[in-house]
Amino acid sequence: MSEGRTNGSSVSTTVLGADEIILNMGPQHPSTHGVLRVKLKLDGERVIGSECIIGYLHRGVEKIAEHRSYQQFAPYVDRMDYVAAVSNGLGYCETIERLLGTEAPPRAKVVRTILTELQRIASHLLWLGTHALDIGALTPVFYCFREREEILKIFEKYCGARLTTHAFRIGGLQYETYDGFEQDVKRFCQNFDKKIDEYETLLTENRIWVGRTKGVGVLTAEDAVALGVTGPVLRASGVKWDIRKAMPYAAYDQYQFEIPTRGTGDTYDRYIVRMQEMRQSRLICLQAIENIPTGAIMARIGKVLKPPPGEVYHSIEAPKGELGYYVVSDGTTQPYRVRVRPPSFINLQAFDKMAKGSLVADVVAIIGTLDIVLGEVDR
Amino acid sequence: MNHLIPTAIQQYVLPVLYGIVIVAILPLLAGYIVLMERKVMADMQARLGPMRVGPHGLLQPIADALKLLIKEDIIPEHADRFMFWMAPVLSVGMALLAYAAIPFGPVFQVADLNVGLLFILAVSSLGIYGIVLGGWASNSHYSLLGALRSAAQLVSYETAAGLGLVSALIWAGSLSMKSIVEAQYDRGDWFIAYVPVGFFIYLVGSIAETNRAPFDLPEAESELVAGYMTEYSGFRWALYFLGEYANMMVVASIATTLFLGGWLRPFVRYHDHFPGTSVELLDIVPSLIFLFAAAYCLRLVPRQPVKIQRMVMAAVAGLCLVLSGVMAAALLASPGVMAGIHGAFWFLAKVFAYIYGFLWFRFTFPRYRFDQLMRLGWRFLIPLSLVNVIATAVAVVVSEEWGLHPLASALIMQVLTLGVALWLAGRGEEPAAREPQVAEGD
Amino acid sequence: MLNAFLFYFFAILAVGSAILMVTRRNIVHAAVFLITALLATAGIFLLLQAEFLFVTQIILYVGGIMVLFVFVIMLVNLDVSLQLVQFSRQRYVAVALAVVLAVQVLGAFWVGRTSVGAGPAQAIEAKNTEAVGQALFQHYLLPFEIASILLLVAMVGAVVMGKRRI
Amino acid sequence: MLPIGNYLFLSFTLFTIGVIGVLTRRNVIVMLMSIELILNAVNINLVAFSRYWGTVDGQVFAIFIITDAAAEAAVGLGIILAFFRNRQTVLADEMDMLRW
Repeated sequence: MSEGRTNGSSVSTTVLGADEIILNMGPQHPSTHGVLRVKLKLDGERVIGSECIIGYLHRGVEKIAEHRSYQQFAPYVDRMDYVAAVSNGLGYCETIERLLGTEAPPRAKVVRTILTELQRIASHLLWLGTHALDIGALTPVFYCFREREEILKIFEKYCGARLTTHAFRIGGLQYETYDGFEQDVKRFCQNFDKKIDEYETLLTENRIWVGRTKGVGVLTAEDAVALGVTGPVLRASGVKWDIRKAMPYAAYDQYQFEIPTRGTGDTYDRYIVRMQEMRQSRLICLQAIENIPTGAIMARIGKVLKPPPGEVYHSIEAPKGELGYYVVSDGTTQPYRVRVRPPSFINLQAFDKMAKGSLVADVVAIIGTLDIVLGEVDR
Repeated sequence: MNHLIPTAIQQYVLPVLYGIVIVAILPLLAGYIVLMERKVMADMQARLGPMRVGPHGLLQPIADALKLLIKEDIIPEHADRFMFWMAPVLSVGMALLAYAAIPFGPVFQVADLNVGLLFILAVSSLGIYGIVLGGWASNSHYSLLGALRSAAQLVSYETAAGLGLVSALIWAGSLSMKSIVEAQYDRGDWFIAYVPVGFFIYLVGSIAETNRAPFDLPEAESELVAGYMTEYSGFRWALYFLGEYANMMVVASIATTLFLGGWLRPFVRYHDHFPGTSVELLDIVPSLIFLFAAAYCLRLVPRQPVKIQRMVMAAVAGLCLVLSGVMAAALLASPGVMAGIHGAFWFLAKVFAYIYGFLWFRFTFPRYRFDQLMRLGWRFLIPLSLVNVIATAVAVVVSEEWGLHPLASALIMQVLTLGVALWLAGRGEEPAAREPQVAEGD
Repeated sequence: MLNAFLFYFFAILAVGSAILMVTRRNIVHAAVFLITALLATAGIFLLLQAEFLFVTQIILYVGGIMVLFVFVIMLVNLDVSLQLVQFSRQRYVAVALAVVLAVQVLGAFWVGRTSVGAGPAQAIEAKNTEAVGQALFQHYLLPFEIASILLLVAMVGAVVMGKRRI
Repeated sequence: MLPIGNYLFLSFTLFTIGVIGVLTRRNVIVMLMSIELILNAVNINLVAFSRYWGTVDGQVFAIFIITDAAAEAAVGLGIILAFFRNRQTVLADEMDMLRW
């Protein structure tokens, strides 16, 4: 660094190079999906370094669990990934059921499967809309919300809530399905295939969309595995790993479905994988709705839960990846420790690797394609 | 009509009057383009758009303007206050100045400069300083990035758009906006028939010049928050907005004048009259359009939920009826008046059709990335526009030297240009998605 | 009368902003004042009935070259230059040289004051653009081509310079 | 048209200011801008004489000079950028090495 002659005060040029600037994206930014803060080190428009700063939405969910009874804590998990509350609830309830050594009745399992798959579709729809919006396509988001609305209506009819549903209880279901539940789900699933085609006509072959997503944020299979990335992000890199197949839970072992995978692991592949996952979820729903077993919806577990001392880790395939719960019981009515393995948090680790060397516009696409929910990252 | 008015008035008073009318009407018009944009967007996105202020949101622009006027005006702490103040004014001022040379009809034009087109291009190229200086003065990284993007983008696409215009100019043989339209009248066809490729180049270039999607990188919401406008609020922000929409009207007017026949109505060569009168058959179309609009509004009147909305809707219907009457009355007036009023109608109709195209693109396409934008400009549009200019010149020579019909020779050359375009587009596919040295813009 | 008023208006604007441009510490301000000076010059071209040049000056100079300048100014760090000494060490010598030059030119003016006056000042034909075009592409075709080659060379040079590593 | 002396004097004034700018400022960008000012002053002269003689030759030369200015700006700014990348400065008296 050359020394310029100065008028009195000496100029301290920072450690930055000549045309490098630090750009602070967030926590208030239109496309960081909540309160993620990204510090970007830019050379012109090219990213040469990035740092994710999280914690703006930290509410101490895991700590709260230690002071609530097992049932009381169940609604809290809905507030983690608040766009996929049903999946969160399923993971928690199944974990506690394992801890108790019981299982939900078959009817409850099937209804849980249907609702969770609908939730997966809703979550992917929200992702698709906002991701497209990030890349500058203004229209898909409204179509996506139109279909998501149908799903939320089913949730509302079923349990009275649309977003943070608290649909399941430990041991089964609180509510019996309402009259016309099957027809509603069936009607939605039958129409939905055409709707996905509609989104694909807007985006899949669009030159600008392909240009903006192909080759952007590439994550190789080795990197993905090494970083612990799960869910569609992992599958887009070519690793065929889906807990629904690998360690079936709920009623997934009864249904036929494919696990869509792609090879290169760029943003475009993740888009394709999620689109195909929506189609597969629809097929699962259609299979499940055909014969819902009759019978009880709640296992006999009693009013006060006192699991035997011990620990259990159980994970499910949430829309965003592997959602795991690690619960330690000391034999009292309150858990000794609850630890959540949120998929968004782990997937966000891949951000730096994907963003390095890309442009500012790509950063937005990469944040979008990771499909993070800050409620889950920060808990 | 021209001999009735003294020359002094014609020379000095009328242009000033036209200028005042334009400056007074333009903000209103821009407001209603925003409403049109929101309504079109809503229609394409399966929703209704503004519905509350006035029937079907018809008074929304006025409410928006009032809101922006009374909002607090914030100047960031370390901003360059003078530049911060000047930039939006520059942006709007240059856009308004460009209207001086735009002919809204054979009569309604402030000044018929003999370098009219170049004047408009020059003035609108000054508008970029409003963006660049505003972005710099805000003292924010987002604003600065927006300003840099804007500077690079404008310089790149101005060339292509200008060369696109040249192809039409070769056929017109003049730079005066008025003579260009008259040349199209003499040829009997709009220049879009002669140089469709040139029109396409200008369309893309003009979208990029006005920073509209899919080229809205300088203000890309999801990346740069609002780009160069990030730190602006209230009335200054409204000025930027006004400047942007006024600029859209300017580029639409240029395209209308050069490619779409200016104030000429469609089928200029068709001259059948109503039997027994001097009124041409096609000249009643504007009147009928307004009549239909009035009927449509009248049908909507009883459906309005509130009395005041019913009244406003009825007033709108009345306005349409009056306009229909004016259009009809113009048919019977002297030829000068008739040409002036109908010319203005057709001109504005074409301008709005062009702007509708802008909106359509905006809601259909994702945004380009910066390197892709530059590649499209430099590696596709500029070579194509050069080829197009050469092809057009050859077509002119061929038709003049060998007596080939102008349209025929033009079309042959345009087909050849299209072949080049396809080759260029295919070549554009090849480069890898990212090269380490692009996208700097320098 | 109007002509004289406009001339002095543009002239004062041009000289004033030129002085400001040379003295401003902030480079962006200097660039803005240069733009003002160029626009004032364009106004003088208009007074001289060189419409085509008036438009060319605005499109090329103000709308093209100066945009490049502003672009580069924004790319290089500004905050540093604000606090540095503005003028170089040779400034006294430089001003003295400029004064010598000025005296020389003024002397030349004084000597030649009788040879320049109101002059013949034939009216230029109305179609300025056409006239310029004719001259450019017929009489001055070779210089025109040379200029275009110069531009090409400059373009290549700029591209080479713009590369990351030379 | 005013007496041509007015135009010549204006042109001369701008020229001198430009020369002073080139010679005294440390910042290379401002020096380049001063050169633009000088070229511009020359243009005024050419156009004034073109009007004086009633021909367009002066204007044609003014166009050539604008072309020249564009070329000079492009190359000059390219050099400045390259220099800035390597030395992190745009001051003329820092340019004291033949190679780096």
